[in-house]
Amino acid sequence: MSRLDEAFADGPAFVPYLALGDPDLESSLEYVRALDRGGADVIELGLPFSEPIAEGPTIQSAVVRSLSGGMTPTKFFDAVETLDVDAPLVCMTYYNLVYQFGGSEARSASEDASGGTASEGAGPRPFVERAAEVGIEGFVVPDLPAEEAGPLREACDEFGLDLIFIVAPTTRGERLERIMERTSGYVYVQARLGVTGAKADVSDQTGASLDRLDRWDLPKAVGFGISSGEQAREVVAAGADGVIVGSALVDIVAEGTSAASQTASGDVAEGHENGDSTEAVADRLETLARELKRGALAGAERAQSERT
Amino acid sequence: MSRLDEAFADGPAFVPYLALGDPDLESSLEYVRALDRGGADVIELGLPFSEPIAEGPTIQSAVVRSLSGGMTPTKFFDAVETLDVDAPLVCMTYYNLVYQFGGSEARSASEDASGGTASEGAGPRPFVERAAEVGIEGFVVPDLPAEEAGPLREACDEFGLDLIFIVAPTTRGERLERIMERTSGYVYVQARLGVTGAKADVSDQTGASLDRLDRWDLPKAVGFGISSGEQAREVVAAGADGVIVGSALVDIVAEGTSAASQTASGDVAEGHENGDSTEAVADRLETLARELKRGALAGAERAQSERT
Amino acid sequence: SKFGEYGGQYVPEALMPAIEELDDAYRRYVLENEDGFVDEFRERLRDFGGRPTPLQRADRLSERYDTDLFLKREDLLHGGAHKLNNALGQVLLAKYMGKERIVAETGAGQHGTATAMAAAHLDVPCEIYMGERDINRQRPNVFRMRLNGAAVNPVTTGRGTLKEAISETMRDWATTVETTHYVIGSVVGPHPFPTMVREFQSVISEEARRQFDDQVGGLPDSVVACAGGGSNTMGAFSRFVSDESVDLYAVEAGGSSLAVDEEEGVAPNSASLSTGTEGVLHGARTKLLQDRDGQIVESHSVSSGLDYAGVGPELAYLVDEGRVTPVTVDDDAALEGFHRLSQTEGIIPALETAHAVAWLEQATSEQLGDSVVVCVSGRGDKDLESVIEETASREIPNAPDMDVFSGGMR
Amino acid sequence: SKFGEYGGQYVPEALMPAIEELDDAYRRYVLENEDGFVDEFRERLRDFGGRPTPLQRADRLSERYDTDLFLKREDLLHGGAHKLNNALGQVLLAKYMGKERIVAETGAGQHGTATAMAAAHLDVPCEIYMGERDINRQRPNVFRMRLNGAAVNPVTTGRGTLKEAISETMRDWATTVETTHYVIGSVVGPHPFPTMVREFQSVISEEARRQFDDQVGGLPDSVVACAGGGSNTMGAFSRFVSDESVDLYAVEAGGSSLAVDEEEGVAPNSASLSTGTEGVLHGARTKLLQDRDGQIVESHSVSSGLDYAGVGPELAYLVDEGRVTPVTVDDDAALEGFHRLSQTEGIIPALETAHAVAWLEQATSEQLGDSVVVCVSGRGDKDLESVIEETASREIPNAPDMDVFSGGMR
Repeated sequence: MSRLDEAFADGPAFVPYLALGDPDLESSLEYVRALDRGGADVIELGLPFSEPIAEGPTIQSAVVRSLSGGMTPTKFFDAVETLDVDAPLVCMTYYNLVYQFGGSEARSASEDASGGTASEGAGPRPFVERAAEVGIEGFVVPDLPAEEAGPLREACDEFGLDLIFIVAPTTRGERLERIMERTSGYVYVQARLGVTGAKADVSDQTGASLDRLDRWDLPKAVGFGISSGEQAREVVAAGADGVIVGSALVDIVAEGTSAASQTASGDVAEGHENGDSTEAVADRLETLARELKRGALAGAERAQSERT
Repeated sequence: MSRLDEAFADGPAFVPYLALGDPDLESSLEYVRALDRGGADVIELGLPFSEPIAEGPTIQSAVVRSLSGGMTPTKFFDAVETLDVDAPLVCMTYYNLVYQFGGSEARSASEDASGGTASEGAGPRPFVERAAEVGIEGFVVPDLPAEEAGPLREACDEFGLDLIFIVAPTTRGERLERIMERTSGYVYVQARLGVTGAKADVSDQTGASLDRLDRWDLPKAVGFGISSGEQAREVVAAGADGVIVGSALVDIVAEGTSAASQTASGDVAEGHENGDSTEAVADRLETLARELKRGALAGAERAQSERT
Repeated sequence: SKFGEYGGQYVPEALMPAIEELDDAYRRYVLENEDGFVDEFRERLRDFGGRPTPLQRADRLSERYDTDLFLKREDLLHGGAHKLNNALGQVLLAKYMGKERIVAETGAGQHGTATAMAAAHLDVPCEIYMGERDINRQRPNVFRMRLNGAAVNPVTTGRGTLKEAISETMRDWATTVETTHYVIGSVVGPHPFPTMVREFQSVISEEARRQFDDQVGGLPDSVVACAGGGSNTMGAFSRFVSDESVDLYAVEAGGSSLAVDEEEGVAPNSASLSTGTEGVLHGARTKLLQDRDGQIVESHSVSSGLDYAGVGPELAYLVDEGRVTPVTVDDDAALEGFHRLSQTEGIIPALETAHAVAWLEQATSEQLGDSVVVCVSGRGDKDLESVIEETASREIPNAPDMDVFSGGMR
Repeated sequence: SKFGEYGGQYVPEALMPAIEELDDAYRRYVLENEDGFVDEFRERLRDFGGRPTPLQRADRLSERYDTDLFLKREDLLHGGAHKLNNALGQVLLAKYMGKERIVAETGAGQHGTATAMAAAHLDVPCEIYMGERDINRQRPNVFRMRLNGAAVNPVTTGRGTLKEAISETMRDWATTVETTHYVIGSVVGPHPFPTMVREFQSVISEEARRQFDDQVGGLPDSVVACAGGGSNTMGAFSRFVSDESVDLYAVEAGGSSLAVDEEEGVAPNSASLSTGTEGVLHGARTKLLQDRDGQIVESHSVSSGLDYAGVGPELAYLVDEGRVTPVTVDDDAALEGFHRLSQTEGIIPALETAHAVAWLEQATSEQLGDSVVVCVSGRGDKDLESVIEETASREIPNAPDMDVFSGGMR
C-alpha cells in the first residue's frame, strides 16, 4: 500500500491543489504548509505548463503567474525537496514537461554526436527519478490518456510512484477498464464535463460515475467544481473517498495577489493593513481547508449512518 | 459664302475661344468684347457640358466654373442674343446638349401622351433654330464624328449655319474625305494628338496635316496648343488660314478669377489694386489677342514672300 | 455598331482611327480567332482566371422563394469579380494589336484591379486613372493595383470620381492613341466597346446555360443580374437573349429615391434603365440620368460599382424592345440582401450583387418562375468597410450586431 | 493513429469518447462513403467551393527560374484560401454525425472565416474562439465571420492569440462534447484530426497530379508548399508521397532568425520542422518550438497564418523519413516573394504563400528540377495592411513606392 492509498484509509481524504510558484515560490510554499495545517490528506502540486488545455480560467491564470515568476521543473523539484509537510505530495502537470525533463543534456550530447539533428526528449524516466528523490508520491497528467501512458507507468513502477488517471463522466465500458488497470494511488473522478473551475452545485453525473467505479477498490477522489464544505459533504455522502479542490483555493491566492499588486503601486503598508500579506492569504487557505475537510468528514458520517 | 468663310477672306484669321459664363456671365461677355476689340475674326463661344471629354484641364476648369455659375443653353442663347460684336460667332459644345435642347417641353408632352415612358431628346433642330435666331453662325461639336452628324448637318443646312469638323493628325484617307464632304465654314485642324491646352512649341504634325488638306479650298484653322504670337506666326507660315486659340486665353481668365477669389476674403480694394477687376482681365485678353493676330499676319507675310 | 438607335461612336475625331483599328482587331482576333486569339483567351481565363465558375444551387434561398435558385459564382473569378473576363480579354487583344501600353479608368477600383492583374500577368505596362476622392475611399484597391505594378494616376479635377477619371483617361488616350489601348471597364463607350465587352463577358451566360442544362435540364425561367454600366448584366443575359422563354431582369440601384433633384443636379439613384432618358455620354447614345438641358446629373448608390449615370446601349435597346425588364432595389433593401446571402448561403456578396439578391425578396413568384439563375457578380470583401458604416446608420432588420465594430475596421 | 512515433491522442480523458466517435465517423463517412458523404462533399466542394482550382503555368516565373513552373491556385477557392476544403468537410461530417453545433479556433482568422462560411452554407450554429489581440489585428476577418452569422468569442487570457484560443476551444469542447464538433483548422491535434484534415485537403494534390499529367504529362520534379500547421502542405504533398521521383519541399517561416531566445521564451521564427524538437502539444506528439524544459515558446512570422509553434505530426514524420525536405524563408525574403508574384503574375498571394514563392529564389536548379508545382495556398487581400506596414519598415528592393500609403489603408 502506497502512502497515497494510506491517506484514504482513515476516512474521507481532502486533496487540495495549488500551482507551485503562484504568485511566487516562497509564498506558494507557505500556502502549501497552510493547507497541510488545514488538514490536507494529499496535496496536488501543479507544475505549470505553458499550454494548460485542461484547465479553466482560474487555474490557467495561476499557471501564467507561476511561469511569469520563473517557475521551471528544476526549481519545482528543488523546492519540493525542501518542503516539510505531513501530507503526501502529488505532482500535477502536462506530459511535455514530463517527457522533456533531463533532455537538455541528452539533447546536447546527441547534437554533438550527430552534428545537430533534432533530438528527442529524454522520456519520462529522468522526471520520475527526480520526483522520487524529492519525495513526490505520484502524478496526475491530464493530457496523458491511458493509451499513451505506457512509458510513464513503467517509470513509476520502477521508482515506486503512483500514476493517477482521471475518469470523466463520459468514460465507460472498455475505456474505463483500461484506465482502471493502469491507475494506482487513487482515481481522479471528474465531477462534470468541462474543465477545472469552482461551481456552486454538485453535478448529478458524480453519482453515476461513482456507481460505475463501485467494483474497483481503489480510492475515488472527486474533483472539478468543488468549492465549499457543503459540496464536499455531498460528494462524500454520495460515495466518494475524497474530494479534490483546486480552483476555490487558487481563487484565494489570486484575490490576495491582485489586492497586493493593486496596492503595490500605492502605499505598501496598506497592503498589509488590507491583510493581503502572504500570512493573511495562508490563513484564509487554512480556514477554507478546514471547512472542506469538515465537510468531507460530515459526508462520511452520513454515508456511514446510511449504511448502518 | 457664309460669314465664316468671309472671315478668312482678307488674310489669316485669328479665332479665339472662351467658355461663356466663365467665371460669370457678365464678365465673360466683357471678355468676348475684348477679344473682338483685339482683332478676332471669328469667336468660338463654349457652351459648357458636364462631361467635356475632349478638353484639357484648362478648359475643363473653365467649364466647371461656368456650370457652377449656373450657365445653361437657354442662358447661353439669351446672352448671345444681346451680344454686339463684329466677329461672327461659333458655338462650341457637346452633342448631348445639342440633342436635348427643346426636349424638356417635347418630353413632358410625350410623357403626358404615353403615360410616362422614357422620351427622347428633341434632336438637333430646335437647338440650331434657336442658335440661328440669336446670331450664331456655326458649330463645333468635338464628340460628334462625321458618321453621326447627319441630323445636325441637315438642320444647319436648313437654317444656313456652318458645321465645322475637326481633323486630327491621325485623320487620313477615306475618313478625311468623308469629313471634308460634310464640313463647312472652315475646317478645324488639330495641331497634335491629345486634348486642348497651351503648349510651348508647334507640332511637326501640323505641316503634314495641312499638306493633306491642301486640295480642299475650305479655310484651314489650326488649333490645340497655340499660345503666343510667335506660334501663330509659325502656324500661318506653315500654310494655315487661321489660328484657333483657347487655353492661353482661358488661362488669363482663370488667373484673374483665382486672384480675385483670393483677395475676396481679404480687402476688396486690394483686388482692384492688383488689377484683377473684370476690366483688367479684359485688357490682358485684348493684349494677347493683338499679339496673336499680329503673329498670324506676320506668318501670312512670310508665306506670301516665300510664294513669290 | 448600333443597337436600334443606341450605341454609335460619339468621340473626338482623334480617337476615330484607333476605334476603327480596334474594331478591325476585334473582328479578326475575337470573332475570327486569328492567330489563335480566342484559344489563348479561353486558356488564360481557365488557368489564370479560374473558369468555369460554378453554377451553385442555393438550397436555403430556393426554399425561401419556393423556386430552384442557382447562383452563377463570378465572385470566385480571380480578383473577386466578373471584371477579369473583360480586362483579360482586352489586355490580351492589346498585345495582339501590338500596343505597348494600357490605360484604364476606375471608380470603385474593381475594373482597375482587374486590369492591373491582367496587365501584370501579360507583362504590359499599365496606368490607371482614378479620382482622388475615390482613391481615398478605396485604398485597398489602390494598393492592389500598385502591388500588381500599375501606376495609379490621381484625377483631381471636378469631384474626383469616376466621371472625371473617364474624361482623364479619354484625354490620355487621345494623346497616346497610336501606342496605347484604353481598356474600358463596362459595356459602355463608343463602338466596338459595348459589343466587345459583352462578348468577353458572355462566357458567364455561355457557361450558365450549359451548366443549367447539365444540372437541371433545359433552360431556367429567369435570369437576374444587377446593372450599373451593365457588363455582368449583358454577360449573364447574352446567351439567353434569343431564348424567348427566359425572362431577363436587370436590377438597378434605386439608391435613396428614384426622383431626380434638378436643382442640385443629383439623382439619388443609378437607375438609368428605369428612369433615364436617351442621350449621348462617353461615346455612345444610351439611356442617361440627365437634367432637362442634357447635363449629366450626379448619380448615387450605396454600391459604388453601380454608381454611374449611364448604362450600356445594348441594355437600353433590350429594355426598349421589352426583352429585358428593368427593376430597382433601394439602398436599404440592398443591404438586407447583402446580409441575407451572407447568412443563408455563406457567400458574402459585393454590394452590387446584393441588389440582385435583394430583388428576389420583392419579386413575384410569376416573375421568378420555377427556376432562377442569379449572377453573383463579385465578392464583398471590398465592401466590408462600407457595409459596416452603412448598416450602422440604418435600420437593417437582419444585420448582425455591429457594436464590436463601432470603431470601424481598424 | 500514429506516424512513426508522432501523432497520438494526448487529450484530457473527457474528450476521448468524442475523439473515438469522430474516428468512427471518419472511417464510415469519409473512408467508406457511408450515406454518400463523399459524394455530397465533392459536389459541394465543386459548386460552393469552386473546385477544381486551376493548375496554372506561371510563364514569367518559369522563365526566371528556367523551369516549368506551375501554380496550384487554392487562392481561387471560395473564401480565398485552401482552408475551406477542410472546414466544409468537417462541418458536413458534423452534420452527418448529428452534432448540433460547431466550435473552432482561429488565429489570423482564415480558418474561422472558412468555418463560418461552411456553417452558414450548411445551416449549423457556429462559434469561433479568437484571441482578443488577434481580433483587433484581423478585424475584416472577424467581420466576415459575424456576417456569416457566427458568434466570435474573444479570448482574453494570456496574450490573447492563437494558443489561448486553441486552449479555450478545447475547454468549450470538453464541456459540450456530446452535442458539439470542434473543427480543427490544420493537420494538428489528436488523431483522427491530422489524418482527417489531410484527407480533406488531399484534393489539392489529387487535382494537381491529374492536371499536371493532362497538361504536361507525367509527374512534376518537385512540389513546393509553405508550412505552418501544415494543412496546405500535406494537401499539396499527400498524393505525391508515394511517387519517389517527386521532391517535396516544405517552406517554413524563418522569421527574423532561426535561433531561439531561451531567456525570453521566444523563437523569432515558426520553423518547427527545421529547428524544432520532439514533444507533445495540443493533443499530438510532433516537432515543436520549445525551451529545454518543454515549455512552448512564442513563435513569430510576418505571416500570422504560419505563426504556430507546432506542426502536423505526419509532416514531422515525413521529414524524419527524408521524404519531405524542410527549408526556411525569412520575413524579408517572404515580402520580396509577395511582391514578385504580384508583379510578375498578377496574383497577390497570402503572406503564407509568399514564403513558398520566395523559396524559389534561393532554391538550386537541382532542387527545382525541370518542373515545379507551387501551392498558392491563399490570396493576399487579408494581408494588405500587414504588407504596407512591414514593407514600409524594411528595405524590400522590389516593393512598389509606398509613400501614397504612409497613412495606412484608411
